[in-house]
Amino acid sequence: GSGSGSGGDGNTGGGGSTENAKVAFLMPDLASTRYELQDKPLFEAKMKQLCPSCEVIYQNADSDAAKQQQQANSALAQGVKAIVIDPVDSAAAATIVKTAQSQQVPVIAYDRPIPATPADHYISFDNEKIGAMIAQSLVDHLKKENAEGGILQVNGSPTDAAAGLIKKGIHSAVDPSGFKLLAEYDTPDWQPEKAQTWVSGQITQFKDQIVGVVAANDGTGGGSIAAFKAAGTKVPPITGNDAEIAAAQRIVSGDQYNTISKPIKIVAEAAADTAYQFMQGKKPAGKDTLYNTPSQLFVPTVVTKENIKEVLFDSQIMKAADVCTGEYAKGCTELGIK
Amino acid sequence: MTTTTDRQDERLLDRQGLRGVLADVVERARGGDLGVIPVVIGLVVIWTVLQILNPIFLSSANLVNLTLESAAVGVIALGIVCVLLVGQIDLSVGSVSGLSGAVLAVLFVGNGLPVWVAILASVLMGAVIGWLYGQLFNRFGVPSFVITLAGLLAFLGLQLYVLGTKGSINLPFDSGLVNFAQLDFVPDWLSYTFAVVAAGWLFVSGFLHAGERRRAGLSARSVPLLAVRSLALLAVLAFVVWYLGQTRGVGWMFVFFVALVLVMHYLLSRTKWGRAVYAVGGNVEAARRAGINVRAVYTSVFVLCSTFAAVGGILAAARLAAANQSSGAGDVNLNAIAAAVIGGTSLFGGRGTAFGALLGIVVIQSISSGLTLLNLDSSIRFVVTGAVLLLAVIVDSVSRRSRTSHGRA
Amino acid sequence: MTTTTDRQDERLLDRQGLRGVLADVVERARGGDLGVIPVVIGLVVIWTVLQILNPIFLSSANLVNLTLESAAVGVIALGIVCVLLVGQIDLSVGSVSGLSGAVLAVLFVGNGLPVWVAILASVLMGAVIGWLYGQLFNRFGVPSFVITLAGLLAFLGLQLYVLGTKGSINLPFDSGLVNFAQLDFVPDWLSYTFAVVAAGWLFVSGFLHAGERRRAGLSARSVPLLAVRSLALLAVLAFVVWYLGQTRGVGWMFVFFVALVLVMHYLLSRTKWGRAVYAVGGNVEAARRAGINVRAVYTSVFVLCSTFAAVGGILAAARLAAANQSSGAGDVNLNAIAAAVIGGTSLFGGRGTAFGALLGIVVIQSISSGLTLLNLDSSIRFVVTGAVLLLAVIVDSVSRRSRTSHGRA
Amino acid sequence: MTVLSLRGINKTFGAVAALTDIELDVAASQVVAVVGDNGAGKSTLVKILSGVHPPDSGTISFEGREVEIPTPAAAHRLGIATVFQDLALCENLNVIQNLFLGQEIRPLRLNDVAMETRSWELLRQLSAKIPSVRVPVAALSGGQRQTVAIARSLLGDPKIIILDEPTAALGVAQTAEVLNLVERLRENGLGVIMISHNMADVRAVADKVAVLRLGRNNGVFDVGDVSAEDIIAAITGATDNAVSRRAQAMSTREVTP
Amino acid sequence: MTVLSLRGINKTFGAVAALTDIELDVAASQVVAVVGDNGAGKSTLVKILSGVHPPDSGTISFEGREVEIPTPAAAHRLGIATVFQDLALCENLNVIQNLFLGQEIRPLRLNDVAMETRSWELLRQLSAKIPSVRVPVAALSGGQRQTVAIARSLLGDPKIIILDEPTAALGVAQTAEVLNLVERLRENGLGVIMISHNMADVRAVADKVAVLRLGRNNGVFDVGDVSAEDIIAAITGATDNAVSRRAQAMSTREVTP
Ligand SMILES: Nc1ncnc2c1ncn2[C@@H]1O[C@H](COP(=O)(O)OP(=O)(O)OP(=O)(O)O)[C@@H](O)[C@H]1O
Ligand SMILES: Nc1ncnc2c1ncn2[C@@H]1O[C@H](COP(=O)(O)OP(=O)(O)OP(=O)(O)O)[C@@H](O)[C@H]1O
Ligand SMILES: [Mg+2]
Ligand SMILES: [Mg+2]
Repeated sequence: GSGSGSGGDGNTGGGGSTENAKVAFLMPDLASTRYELQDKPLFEAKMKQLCPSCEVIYQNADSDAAKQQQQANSALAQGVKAIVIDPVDSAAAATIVKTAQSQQVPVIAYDRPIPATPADHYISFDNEKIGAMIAQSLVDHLKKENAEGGILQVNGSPTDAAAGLIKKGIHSAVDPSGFKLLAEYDTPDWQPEKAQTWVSGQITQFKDQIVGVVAANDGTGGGSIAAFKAAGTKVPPITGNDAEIAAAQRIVSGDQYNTISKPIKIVAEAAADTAYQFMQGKKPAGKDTLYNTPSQLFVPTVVTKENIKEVLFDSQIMKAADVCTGEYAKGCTELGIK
Repeated sequence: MTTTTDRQDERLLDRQGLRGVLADVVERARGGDLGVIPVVIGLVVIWTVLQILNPIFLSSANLVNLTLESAAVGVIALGIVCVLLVGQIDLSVGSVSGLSGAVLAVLFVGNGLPVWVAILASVLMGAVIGWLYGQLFNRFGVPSFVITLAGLLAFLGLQLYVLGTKGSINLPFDSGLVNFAQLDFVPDWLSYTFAVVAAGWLFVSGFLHAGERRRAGLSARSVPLLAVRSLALLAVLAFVVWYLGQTRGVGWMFVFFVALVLVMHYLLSRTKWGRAVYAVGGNVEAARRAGINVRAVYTSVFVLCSTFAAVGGILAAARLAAANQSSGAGDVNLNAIAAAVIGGTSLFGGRGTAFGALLGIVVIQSISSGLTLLNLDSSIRFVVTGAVLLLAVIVDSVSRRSRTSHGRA
Repeated sequence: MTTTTDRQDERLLDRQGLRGVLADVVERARGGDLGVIPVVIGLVVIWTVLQILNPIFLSSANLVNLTLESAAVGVIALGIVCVLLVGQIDLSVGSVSGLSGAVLAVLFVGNGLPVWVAILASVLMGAVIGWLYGQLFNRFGVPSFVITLAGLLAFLGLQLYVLGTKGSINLPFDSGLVNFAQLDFVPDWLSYTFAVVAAGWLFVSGFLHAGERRRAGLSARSVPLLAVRSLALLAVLAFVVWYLGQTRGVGWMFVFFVALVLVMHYLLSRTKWGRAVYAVGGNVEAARRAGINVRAVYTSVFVLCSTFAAVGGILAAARLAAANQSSGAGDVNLNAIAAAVIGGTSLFGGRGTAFGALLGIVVIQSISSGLTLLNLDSSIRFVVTGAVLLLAVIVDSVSRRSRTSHGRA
Repeated sequence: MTVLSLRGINKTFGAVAALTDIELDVAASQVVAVVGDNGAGKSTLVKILSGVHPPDSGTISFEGREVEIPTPAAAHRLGIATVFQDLALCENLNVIQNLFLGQEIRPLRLNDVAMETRSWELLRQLSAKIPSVRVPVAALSGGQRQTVAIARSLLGDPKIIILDEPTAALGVAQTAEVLNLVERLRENGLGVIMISHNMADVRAVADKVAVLRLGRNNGVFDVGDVSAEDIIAAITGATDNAVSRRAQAMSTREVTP
Repeated sequence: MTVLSLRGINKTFGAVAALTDIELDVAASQVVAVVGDNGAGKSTLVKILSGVHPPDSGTISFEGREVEIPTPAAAHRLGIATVFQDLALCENLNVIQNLFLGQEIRPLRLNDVAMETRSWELLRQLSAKIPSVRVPVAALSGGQRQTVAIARSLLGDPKIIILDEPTAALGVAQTAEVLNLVERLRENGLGVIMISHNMADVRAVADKVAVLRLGRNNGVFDVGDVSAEDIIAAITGATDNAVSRRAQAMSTREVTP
C-alpha cells in the first residue's frame, strides 16, 4: 500500500472482457417513484439482454449527496466497469467523476448533467425543459379558456437541485405569460401534505383569483388538488410531473390538468446500451455535445386528458387495469381507455 | 368558618373563596407554577404578531384550516406525550403513521375491503408495533431511542414496500373517510349543544365533588367559583363555535381529536394506570418498589403511542386523500415531539398533560400556517419559523423560570 | 505482600496481578460493567454477518472508505456526546454543519479568501452559535430540545440564503482542503511510528502512574500487566495500519478525527472541566451546591458541540468537494446522535465517553456501507438497516442488562 | 411461630461481598432489631427481603414454605411491607398519590376524597407536620418524607413490616409516635424488622437484636439479656471503640472540671 | 465575636410560610444547635445560608459586613461549608470525584494519586467503612454517603460549617467520631451550626440551642441552663407531648410489671 491515491483491488479499468462484469446504477432519491419503479427495472432488463452474466449494482442515495458519494466509492471498491449516475447534486457529483476516472472507470451522467467535470457520456431529458413544458401547457390552456386571475406555483424541495431546475423552467413559462404569479412555495422534502397546507392558506388569501396551479410533481399536484377539494371550492387546472398512476387517475377523473411522461424506457435502455459499450472498451459518440460531454437527449411528452390514451395506454406504459379502478372506471370509459 | 381537615396547619396562608383564588393565582404566577397558562400567553403573542403581518391569519376561514391541519399530527403528539411521560421516546411515529396510511390505502383501494376493516387493520398494526417495542425494551433493555430509530428505518422500508409499484395511491374523494377529514362539519346547533354540555358538565361534576369533599370535612371550591369557571368555559366555547361558524364551522376531525385529548386526560389523571405512568416517569425504581408492574406500563405506553401514530397516519391520508411514499416523512416526527415539549411535557419524564399536546400542536401549526401565508422565500421562511418558535417558548419558559428560585424544580 | 491503603477492607475479594485482572473481568462481565467491550462485540458480530453476505466488505479498499466516511459525522457525534453528558440535546448539528460548509465555500470560492481564513470563519461561526444556545438556555431556561429545533430551522434557512441562487458550490479539487479529505494518506513509515509511539506512551505513562501510586501506598497495576496491555495495543494498531496499507492506507482526515477523540477523552476524564461536565449531567443541583458554575459548563458544552458541528461540516464539504443545499440535511442529525447513544452515552446525562463516539460512528457507517454493498431495493435496505442496527445494540444492552440486578443502575 | 426465616443468604456487588451466610428468624408478634455498622449490609438484607435485589444464594421461608421473592410485587403479595432507607418516593407525585401508589381506591375512577381523608388520618396518627397533602413530595422536608414513607407501609394488610432506619430523619415527637406504632403492630400480631443506629430506641421496642458485622452474622441477643455496651461492642467488633472512648473522655472531663 | 448573624429572614414556598422573621447569631469557636420539629424550617434556613435559595426578605451579616449569598459558589467564597440533609452528591461520580468536586487538585491534569491519598485520610478520620473509593456513590450505603458528604465539607478552609442532621444515617462509632470532629472544629476557632433531632448529641456538643417552631424562633438557650425536657417542650410547643407521654407510659409499665 501507499499514499498514491489510486489503485483499488484488482480493478483493471475499462477495457477487456465483460464476463461477470459489474456496472453501477446510482439513482438520486425516493421523492419520485420513477427511479425504483421504472428506471431500475428497465435498465436491468436491458443489461440482462445485452450481457446475461453482468451484474447491476443499484443504489438510491435518498437525496443525500454524501451518501451518493459513499455508494459510488463502494461500487468502485467492488470493481465496477462503468458507473451510470443520476446525481443528487450536479455540482458535487464532480468528485465522483474524478474518483472514478482516476481509476479508469467511465461515468455516464443520467437524467441530470454534471457540468463542472465532464463525464464520459450524458443521457437525459432536461429538467428545466420539463418545468417549462408543464407550465406552458397550463398557460396555453388558461389562455384558451380566457381565464382571468393569477397562478400559484408549487415548487419542489428547496434543498433539491433538480427542483431548482424545474422551478427555473416553470418561471420561464409563467413570468411572460401575462398571468399574475400570486405566490410561490418551495415544498420542503416534496411533501404533498406541505403543499396542501400551503395551498389551503392561499385559497383563504386569494379566494377565486386563483385560476391555475403549477405544481412541480404529481405528489405536490395531488396535495394542491386535495386542498381545493377540502376547501369545498372548484378545482382549477393543476399540473404535475412524473406520470404516476395516481396522477393518471386524477387526469382521467378530471381533477388534474396535466402531467409529463418521460420516455424512461428509451432513456434507460439507451443508458444500458451505452454503458455496455463502455464496458467493452469502446467509446460511444453522442449525437450532441453538452457541457463538453457527448450527449443523447430525449424529449418528454406532456400528458393531458386529450392525449392520455395514446401516450400512456396505447404505448403500454400503463395498464388500464391499474388505473381504471373503482371510481375511475367511468372516466376511463369516457376516454375510451380499456 | 370552621377549619377543614386539610387546612389546619397554621403556616398555610388563607386562600378561600374568590378573592383567595385570585391571591393564589398571583402567588403561583410569582412562583412560576401556572400550568398551561404561559403556553396560552405565548400563543396569543404569536397570533397577534402573525395577524399584524397578515390580516388573513385570524380570519375564520384560516382558523378552520388550522383546526383541521392540527388534527393528524396532534393525535400523534398525544401518543408522544405518553411515551415522554415515562421518560422514553418514540422516533418512529412518522414512519408508523406513513405505513398505516399505506396499509389503509392498499387494503381499502387496492384490495377493495370495506373501509372499517382497513382502518381496523391499520390501527391494529400500530398496536402490534408498539407491543414489539415494549418487548424489545423490557427484555433487552435497549434504549428506546435506538429501538425506535431502528423502527423508523424499518417501517419506512415497509411503507415503500407496501406501496410497491404504485408509489402513490389515491383515496376516493367521495369516500366517507375523506369526507370526514375534508368536508364534514358539525352543524351549528350541535356545536352549541356541545359547548353547553361541556360547561354544564364542568359545573355539575365540580358541584358534586365539592359536596363530597365538604361531607368528608375537607376544604372545597365554593359554588360561585364553580359557576364562574363554567360560565367562562361556556363563553369561550360559544365564541369559538360562533367564530368558526362564520365560514365552515367546526370540523368533525377536530372534534375527534379533541375527544381523544379528553379521553387521554381522563386516563392520565383519573385512573390507576395514569398514576402508574407518572410514577414510572418520576422514579422507576420507586414505582417498581411500590409493586407497580413497570414492564406492563412501558408496554402499554409504547402500544398507545404507536396506535395513535397509526390513527394519525389514517387522518393524514384521509386529509390528503392519498397515501404516498413521503407520507409521514419530513418533519412529522419533530413536529409531534416538539408539540408535546412546547405543551409542557418534560423530556425527562413525569411531567406533562394531554392538553399540552393540543396546545403545542396549535402553536406549531399557527406558526407554520402564519408564515405560509406570508409567502416568504424558503430561506427567510425557515429563519423566521425558527425565531417565532423560540419566541413562543421563551414566553412560556420565562414564566416558569422563577420555579427553581421558588424551590419547585 | 503488604496491604495497600485502598485495599484494607476485608470484604474486598483479592484481585491482584494478572490473574486478579482476569477474575475481575469475568466478575464485571457477570455484573454487566464492561465499558465499551460489548459495543466492540456488537461491531464484530455485524462485521462477520456483513462479510459473509458480501466478501468485499472487509476488503482493505472498503475499510479505507469506511474510515474516511466516518470522520465528518464522527466529529459531529463527538460534540453530541458532550451535550448528552450534561443531559441536554442539540438537534441542529446537521444544519450548523451544512451552514458551516456553505460559509466556507462562499468565502473560499465565492470571495477568494485564503482557505485558512474561510475555515477559521466557519469554525468561529459555529462557536458563536453554541454561545447563543448557551445564553438562551441559561437566561430563559428554554429546553435545549426547543432551542436547537429552532436553530435547526433558522440555520437551514441561513444555509439556503448563503448559498443563494447557486444552490451548490464546488470546492477546487486541487485545494489542500479537498486533498486532505480525499487523497492525503499517511505514509506507511509514519503510520507505524504513530502505532509505536501510542503503545510506548501507554506503557510509560502507566508505569510512571503506577510508581507514583506505589510510593503513596496505594495499590497499582503490575509491570507485566502494563506491558501486556501496551503490546496488545501495538499489535492491534500495527495490524490496522498494515491492513489498510494494502490499498491506500490511513487517511489524514481519519487521523485528525482520532486525534480529536483523544483530545476530548483527555479533557473529559483528566481535567476539572470534564469532572464538572459529568457532575452537571449526574445531578445539576448537587453540582451547583458544590460551587460549580453550572451556567458556564452548559455554555462551554453548547459551544463545543456547535464548533464540532462546524468542523464536521467543513470535513463533509471537503470530502464531497462541494457545499450544497442538502449538506447536513437528511440523517446527519440522527446519525450523529445515534452514534453517541450506540457508543454508550446516556440520553439522561452523566454517562458516556469520547471513545463511544468513535465506536458508535464506526458501527453506523459499517451498517450503511455493508448494506450499500448488498445491492438491495430501497425498501428492503431500510428494513435491513433497522434490523441490523437493533442487533448491534441488543448485543450491547444484553450484556449491560444484568446491571440492575447487580445493583448498578 | 416463625413467619420469616433466612438461611445462608449471600450477596456480592462487584468485588465487594456485601452479605455472607446470613441467617435470621422473625416470629409473629415479634420485633427484631437488626443493627450494625455503616455498610454492614443491613439495607442489602432488607432489599433482598423486599424483592429489590435477588440473593446470589440462600433460602427464604415464609410461613413455613420456601419462597422466592424476585420482584417487589411478589413481596407485596406475600404480605411484606417495607420502608426503605432511601424512602423510594416519586418526587413528582403529591403526598396522596405517593401514599396510595399501586393500591389506589377505585382504579378506573380514582376516589380522591376517600384517599385524601385516609391520608390525613394516617398522617395525623404519626403526628406528621405536613401543611398540605396536595404538594409534590419534592417540596417536603426530610422528616415529612420519611413520615409519608412510613404511612404508606401501613396501607394494605401486611404480615411483616420492615423498617429501614425509620426514625433517622424524624423529630422527637414523631419518633415517639413511630415507636408507639411499632408496639401497636406487635400487639396486632405482625412481625416487625426494624433497623436502627439508636440503641435507646432498639432497647425500647425490640424483642431480639441481630447484629451484622461486615456482611456476616455477629450474634443474636434477647434484649432483656444484653446491655447497650455489649451490643455496641458486637457492632464495632471491639469493646474499646470510638463510643466507649468518647464516653470515657466525657466522664473524665466532667469529673475533672 | 459574632461571625454570622441573621435578622428578619422570611421565606415563603407557594402557600406555605416556611420561615417568618428568623434571627440567629453564630460566633467563632461556638457550636449552635438548631432544633425543631419536622418541617419547622431548619433545612430551609440552612439552604438560605448556603446560597441554595435566596430569602424573600431579611439581612445576613458575615464577619460584621452585610452580605448577599445568591449562589452556593458565593457561600463557598465567604467560607461557609455545608453538609446538606439530602447530601447533594452526584451518584454517577465515585467517592474521590465527589469529595473533590469543584476543588480538584491540579485542574488541567488532575492529580489522582494525591486526591486518593487525601480521601483515604479524611475517611479514616471519620472511621468510615467504605471498601473502595473508586465506586460510584450510587453503590454506597446511606451511612457511607453521609460520611462522604461530611468529609467533603472539611476540604478547603471554611470559617463556618453547617451540618444538617449529619449523624442521621451514621452508625454509633461514626456518630461518635463526628461529635469528636465538631469539638475539634470548635477548638480550631470555627463556627458550627448543627441541626439534629438527637437531644443527647445536642447537649453533648452544642454551646447554644436555637429552637424553631412552625417557621418561627421559639427561644435560644444556653446548653448548661436547660434540660432535654425543656428543649422538647419548646420544640413541640407543649410540656404534654408524645415524648413525655411515652416516657411516662414506659415508666408506669416498668413500675407495674
Ligand atoms: N447497589 C450496590 N452496588 C454496589 N455495592 C453496593 C450496592 N448497595 C450496597 N453496596 C455495598 O454493600 C455494602 C452494604 O451496604 P448496605 O447498604 O447494605 O449497608 P447498611 O448496613 O445499610 O449501611 P448503613 O447503615 O450505612 O445504611 C456496602 O459496602 C455498599 O458499598
Ligand atoms: N422546595 C420547597 N418547595 C415548597 N415547599 C418547601 C420546599 N422546601 C421546604 N418546603 C416546606 O417548608 C417547610 C420547612 O421545610 P424544611 O425542609 O426547612 O424543614 P426541616 O425543619 O428541615 O424539617 P426536617 O426536620 O423534617 O428536616 C416544610 O413544610 C416544607 O414542606
Ligand atoms: Mg442502610
Ligand atoms: Mg431538614
